[in-house]
Parts: sequence; structure tokens; C-alpha cells
Amino acid sequence: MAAAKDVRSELEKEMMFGMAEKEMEYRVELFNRLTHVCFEKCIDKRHKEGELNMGENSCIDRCVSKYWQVTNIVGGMLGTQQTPM
Amino acid sequence: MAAAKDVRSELEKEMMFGMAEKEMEYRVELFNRLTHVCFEKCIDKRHKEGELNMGENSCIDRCVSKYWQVTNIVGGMLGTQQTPM
Amino acid sequence: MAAAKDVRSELEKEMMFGMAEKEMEYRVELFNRLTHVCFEKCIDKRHKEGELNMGENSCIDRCVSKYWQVTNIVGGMLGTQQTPM
Amino acid sequence: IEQLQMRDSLRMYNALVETCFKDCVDTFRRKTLDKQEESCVRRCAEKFLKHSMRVGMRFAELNQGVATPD
Amino acid sequence: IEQLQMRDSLRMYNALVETCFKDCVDTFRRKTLDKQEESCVRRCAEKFLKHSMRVGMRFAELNQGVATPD
Amino acid sequence: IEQLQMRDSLRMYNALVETCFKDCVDTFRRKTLDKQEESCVRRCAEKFLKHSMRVGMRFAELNQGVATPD
Repeated sequence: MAAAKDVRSELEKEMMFGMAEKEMEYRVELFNRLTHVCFEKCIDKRHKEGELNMGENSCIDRCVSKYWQVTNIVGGMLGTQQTPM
Repeated sequence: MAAAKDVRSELEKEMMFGMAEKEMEYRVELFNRLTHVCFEKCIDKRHKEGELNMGENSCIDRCVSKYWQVTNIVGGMLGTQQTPM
Repeated sequence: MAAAKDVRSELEKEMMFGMAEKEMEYRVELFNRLTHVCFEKCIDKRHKEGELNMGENSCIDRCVSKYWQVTNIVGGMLGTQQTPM
Repeated sequence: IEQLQMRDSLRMYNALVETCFKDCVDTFRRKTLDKQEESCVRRCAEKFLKHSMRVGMRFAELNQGVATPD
Repeated sequence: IEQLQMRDSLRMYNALVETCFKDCVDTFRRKTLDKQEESCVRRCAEKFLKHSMRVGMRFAELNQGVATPD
Repeated sequence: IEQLQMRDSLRMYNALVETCFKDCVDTFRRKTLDKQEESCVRRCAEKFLKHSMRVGMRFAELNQGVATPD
């Protein structure tokens, strides 16, 4: 009895670990795509300076915030209760 | 003797499983790229409606079919006997 | 004592193998991106012939060489001592 | 294979978000989506899901060698 | 590493198909490739393979620190 | 998770190189970068790193549910 329970909890642990890993991978991919898209949308491609100017900085903040909203809207439509994170 | 055979068949099983996994990964990636490309080629980016119209639907069908043909042509050129799937 | 040392060297081996694998994955991804970018920059999209012409061939060589330089510059900026490979 | 499918669905989710963000959001004067951007995202996501279901169906037919007239 | 190479070659195959499809196929009035599209795909695939072999050679040279004149 | 982070940083490195190469290098008459291309790459890489740090900060705030005014 006890052994069977142990096995089950082992399996559960593993599955949760597997899911945590997927979740992590998902976040990493989300972050990479977000970084890429906002770089494209906000940063002047001529790269005349090595600093981000004020306009670029506020564009980045708003871009991240809007991207986040989009993940929430889509998450809601897909019927997941949790926030995307 | 029997043991050696067991090990061999174990190895074979594992290799086949490994190949099945790669095959699966390949199909998943093919499907993802196909979905992405046909969305770009067929769907009006302004998104004025949430429904696919008739033109978009038949474009999707033809896009999938042509993409499939391209995988077959390339597969043939690379000298693989099997169909890409 | 000996056992502990064995475990440690086992762990070290595994870590080094893990790092070698990452390194390998990194190289593969670098090669894939490089191939893709130089195809885009150097090859005429109309594909009127199945051969690379002289202009395309020398463009490829220079593209690879310049891409390589960029990985070195960026590697240097990130403070890694080693060359990117 | 289950793990692959799960990874796949997470990747699909990420691809959907990126595609619809790119298509619908282009101004960054405010940090929240305006009404128009939000409804564009909703329609885009709906279409993306329907699109990918249709692609999946056609893809499965071709995998099974079902021939269909032009 | 063998697995990585295999995965790599499958990915290369997928990348080749996507690239040549994008470059050669642009109309969807029929569900089969016309002659022109098909030969474009064949030439594109040929060039892609030659291109990626050449990139591989140059890449290997740089990895081994072989210097070549401009 | 450590492995994921390491893979992530290698991928970031690759993404940075690709982005800055695409933005800064467009002519292939010589096989070495000219002064202008090189300084473009340096500025681009600097901006990419600052950009991705800023994105990371904002992203972390949103993950923790920190509300900020518009």
C-alpha cells in the first residue's frame, strides 16, 4: 500500500517537474519573442548611438505592457483560467 | 546468447523510439512552419472579421496542398525514398 | 574517500558533457542562422538557374567572413575570452 | 510524445500572440491597448485558431493519402 | 551529438522547404504547382544545398583559423 | 532550469549577432567589415543588451503584478 502510494507520488512529482520545465520553456520563448518584436518596433535600425534615447525607452515599456495584454486576451480566449505566467 | 540478443533488441527499440521522436519533432516543426507561411500568404492582415471568408478558406487548402508538393519534390531530390511523412 | 572522488568526477564529466552539448547546440544554431541570413543577402530570389554564379559565390564567402567577425566583436563585448567557437 | 504536443501547444500559443501583436499593434503612445487594437487582436486570434484547425485537417488528409479533386 | 546532427538535418530540410516555398509560390488559384513554380522550387532547392555546403566549408575554415587573402 | 538559462543565453547571443548583422551589414564587396559597419555593430549590440535588460525588468514587474501608472 505504502509502496504504491510512493510510486504515485513519485510520478506526480515527475509530472509536476515536467510541467514546470515546460512552463519555464514557455516563459523563455515568450521573453525571446517579446524582446525581438519590441526591438523591431521601437529601436531605430540605423544605430547612430549606443544608448537608448527617451523615446525608445518609453516605447519599450509600452511595448512590453501591450504585449502582456495580448497574452492575457489570448489566454482568456483559450479558456485557461490562469494568467499566462 | 539470449542476453546479448535482449540487449540488442533493447538498443534497437531505443533507437527506433529515438527516431520516432525525431520524426515526430520534424512533423511538428513542418506543421508549425506550414501554418505560419499559409497564414502569411492567405490571411488579410487587417483582421476586419473573426471568420475566415471563402477566399481565405480555399487559399488555405491550396496553400497546404502546394506546400505538401514542395516537401515531396525536395524529399525526392534529397534521395529519400519515403514520402516526407 | 575514493567513492566521493568518483562521484565528483562523475558529476564533472556529466557537466562537461552537458556543456559540450550546449556548445554544440549553439554552433548548430549559429550555422543555421548564418546559412539563412547569407541566403537572403546573397541569392537572387527569382531562382532562374540551379547553379550559384560567381557573384553569388563570392558574396557567400564574404558574408560568412563578415558574420564571423560580428560574432567575434559581440563575443569580445560580452567579455568572453574564447573565440565564439 | 505527450510532452511534444504540450510543447507544441505552448509554442503555438506563443506564435499566435506574436503574429497578432505584430499585425494589430503599431503605435506606442499609451501603455494599454485601445479598443480598436483589442478587437483586432481578438479577431486575429479567432482567425488564427480556425486557420490552424483547417491546416491541421488538410495536413492529416494528405498524410493519409486522401486524394481530393482540385 | 548524432541526435543533434539528425535533428539538424531535419531542421535544414524544413528550412529549405519553407524558403523555396516562400520564394517560388505566390498564387493560390489552383491546388497543384504549375510548371514554372515547380522548376523554380527545383532550382531553389539545388541552390540552397550548394549554398549551405559552401557556407559549411567556409565556416569550417574559420573554425580552424585558416587565414585567406581578401 | 540552469540548462535552460544557459541555452537561453546562447540563443540570445545568436539572436543578437543575427539582428545586428542584418541591421548593419549590407554590402559584400570586401570580406572584412569596414569602420562604419563595425561601429554600427558595436552600437547595435550595446543597444540590444540594454534593450533586453529593460524588457526583462518590465517583464518581471508584470509577472509580479506590480501596477504602474500610464
